Amino acid sequence: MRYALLVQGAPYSSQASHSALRFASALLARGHRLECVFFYHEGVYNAARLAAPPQDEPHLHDAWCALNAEHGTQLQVCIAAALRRGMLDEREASRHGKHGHSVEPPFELTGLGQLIDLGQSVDRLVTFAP
Amino acid sequence: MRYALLVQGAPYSSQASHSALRFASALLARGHRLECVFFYHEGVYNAARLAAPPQDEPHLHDAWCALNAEHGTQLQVCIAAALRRGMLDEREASRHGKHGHSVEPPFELTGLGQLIDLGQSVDRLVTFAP
Amino acid sequence: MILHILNRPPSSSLVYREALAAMSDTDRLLLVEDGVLGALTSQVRHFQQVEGRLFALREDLHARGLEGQCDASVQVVDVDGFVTLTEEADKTVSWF
Amino acid sequence: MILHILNRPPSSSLVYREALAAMSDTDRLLLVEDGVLGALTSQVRHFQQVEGRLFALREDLHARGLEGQCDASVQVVDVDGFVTLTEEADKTVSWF
Amino acid sequence: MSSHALATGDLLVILRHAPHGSSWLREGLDAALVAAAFGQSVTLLFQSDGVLALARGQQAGPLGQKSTAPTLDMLAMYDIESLFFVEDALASFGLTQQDLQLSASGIPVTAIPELLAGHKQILTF
Amino acid sequence: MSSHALATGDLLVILRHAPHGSSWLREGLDAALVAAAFGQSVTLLFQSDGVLALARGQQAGPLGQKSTAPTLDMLAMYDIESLFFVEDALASFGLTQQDLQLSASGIPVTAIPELLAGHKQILTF
Repeated sequence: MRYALLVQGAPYSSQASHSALRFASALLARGHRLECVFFYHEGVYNAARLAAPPQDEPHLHDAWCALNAEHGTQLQVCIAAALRRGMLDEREASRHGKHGHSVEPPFELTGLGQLIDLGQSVDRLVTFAP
Repeated sequence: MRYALLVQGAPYSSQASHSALRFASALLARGHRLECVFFYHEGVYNAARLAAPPQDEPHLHDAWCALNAEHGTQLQVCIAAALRRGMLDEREASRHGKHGHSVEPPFELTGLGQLIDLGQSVDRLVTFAP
Repeated sequence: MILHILNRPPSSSLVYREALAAMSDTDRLLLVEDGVLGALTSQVRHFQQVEGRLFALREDLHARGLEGQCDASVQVVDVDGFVTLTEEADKTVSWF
Repeated sequence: MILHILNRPPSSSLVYREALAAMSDTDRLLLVEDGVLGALTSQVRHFQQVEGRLFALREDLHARGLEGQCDASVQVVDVDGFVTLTEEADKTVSWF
Repeated sequence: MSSHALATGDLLVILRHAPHGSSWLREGLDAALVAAAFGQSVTLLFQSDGVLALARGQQAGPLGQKSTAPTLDMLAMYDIESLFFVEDALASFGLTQQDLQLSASGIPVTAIPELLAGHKQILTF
Repeated sequence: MSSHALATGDLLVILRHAPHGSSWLREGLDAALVAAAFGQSVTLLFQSDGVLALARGQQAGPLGQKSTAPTLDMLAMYDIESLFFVEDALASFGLTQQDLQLSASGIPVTAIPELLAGHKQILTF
């Protein structure tokens, strides 16, 4: 089956990201396809490229990137939720006249419409919230 | 009296930051002094320098900076809570071999000991949580 | 005397019970943010044991369009009154 | 059939009531994260109406040291079983 | 459950959170508006504290934090006209239909499962 | 309230959240350890879901998310020996003192206000 996940919890603050990544591994191991993870609400903080967790804790940002690299899962971040929270890629940073950026590929800032599209195009959409 | 605030909520996700800023204005208007706002847990996201909220919404990051500029209130961010969440100043970014930074003055990354110190040195410590 | 500050409503969160359990006979309770839902006449029964020591923040009632529904037993204070409550208390404890 | 997923325990949050209210006679409920506290024998009464359709995630019970306290009426599944539950359901709804 | 459906559609958005205290309500409404703009048929269910989103007389919050009330007025423009609230939830706050800023249909708790069954996708906020 | 204090000190840290589901417990324990390292006398109160922090047999979470159980073992090294839990809360999960990983004192709900009164500063997590 084709799956997508909606992640609404910030990394480390709640278990949402850990749970979503665990579920992602399990569904892939069962032969399903994970098309996309969409980050909304506080979930957009998962895209923070500077995350530097202690070495004995899971590196959630890198785990998302590995999911993309190994399985082609898209990592889409709601742009409206991201901008107000300071999660800007290079294009948005320059559009807002800011120096530097906090989000980079494979995370992509996209509109909320992508979430709606996903809801129609995949077989299962599962939400992980704080 | 001398006050300090402990902010534990992320901006925009919960009302915590709005409430804390409103309370800060009120206590200053009553002639009290606001020594410091300490950001812990998800509150560390208030320091995100790239925040770009819509123009018709309060700019919380800038409101904190104004508090510092006008009243000398220190803006201290728990470094351990900040690093795992990708909130790094220039020094921490270079220490972790990362390019760019997400936190800048007047926000300062400091140890949790500062919160404990504050609890002893101010007359009132009020917590705003999500 | 301790000022307890509660920002969750009894309609969806049980943290109000923990706040009440922690209160002495002279402590005060201030309802703020979504916590002001507990000040409505239809909800205030949850706070019976602190009648006379129960406060709610006017600005948060007002923003939610609920100022008219606030029970008469609740003392409504504005944010200036919130500061006064913290002045009068020895310390504050937040419940969330 | 809908799979409902609940991550808050009835000991501190009332969202379980909303989840239960939304369930049809054939829907299933999976307790995950802190939600697994509701699967303990001492707490499972809150979920009486969905007996036989109540699941709890083994890994989350295990991490909390609570696998031994889980009630016999609850069907314990691992994360692989979680995926199976989503396969078998037409759609999922998360309550938090 | 009755034999004719209460409401059916592509997306049911369940709003469980009160205005102002968190961004759940705003972000849930945004999702509903975008779905409608994409041509989906959208139903809203106001449940639990979420019914307060419908209360008349809401204002901006601290520091001018935007109210969600004006967003509700935009729903009709996006053809979102299927609005339900749980009767018990509204009553638990001492409010009646007259206290609402716009027209929505009260349903008993027992009708909720039917709403969920009638929609292809469900998002909770 | 009894005439002699249950416990007094500089800081009371109230832990209300269960392990793993959120970082509240971990961040609350960190605050307690730092305060103790700064020479303050620290008391911990495990209330509501927070009593589960004391349960024996906790493990790492998904992806190796660290357990807070080892941190509890460090409390004694920091001279944090004043540990209380609410008896009713522990009982509500069907647990008894024998199920705890370390020694803590059960108190009735009615004793909580005295604990708060006896400390200069209180932090809730």
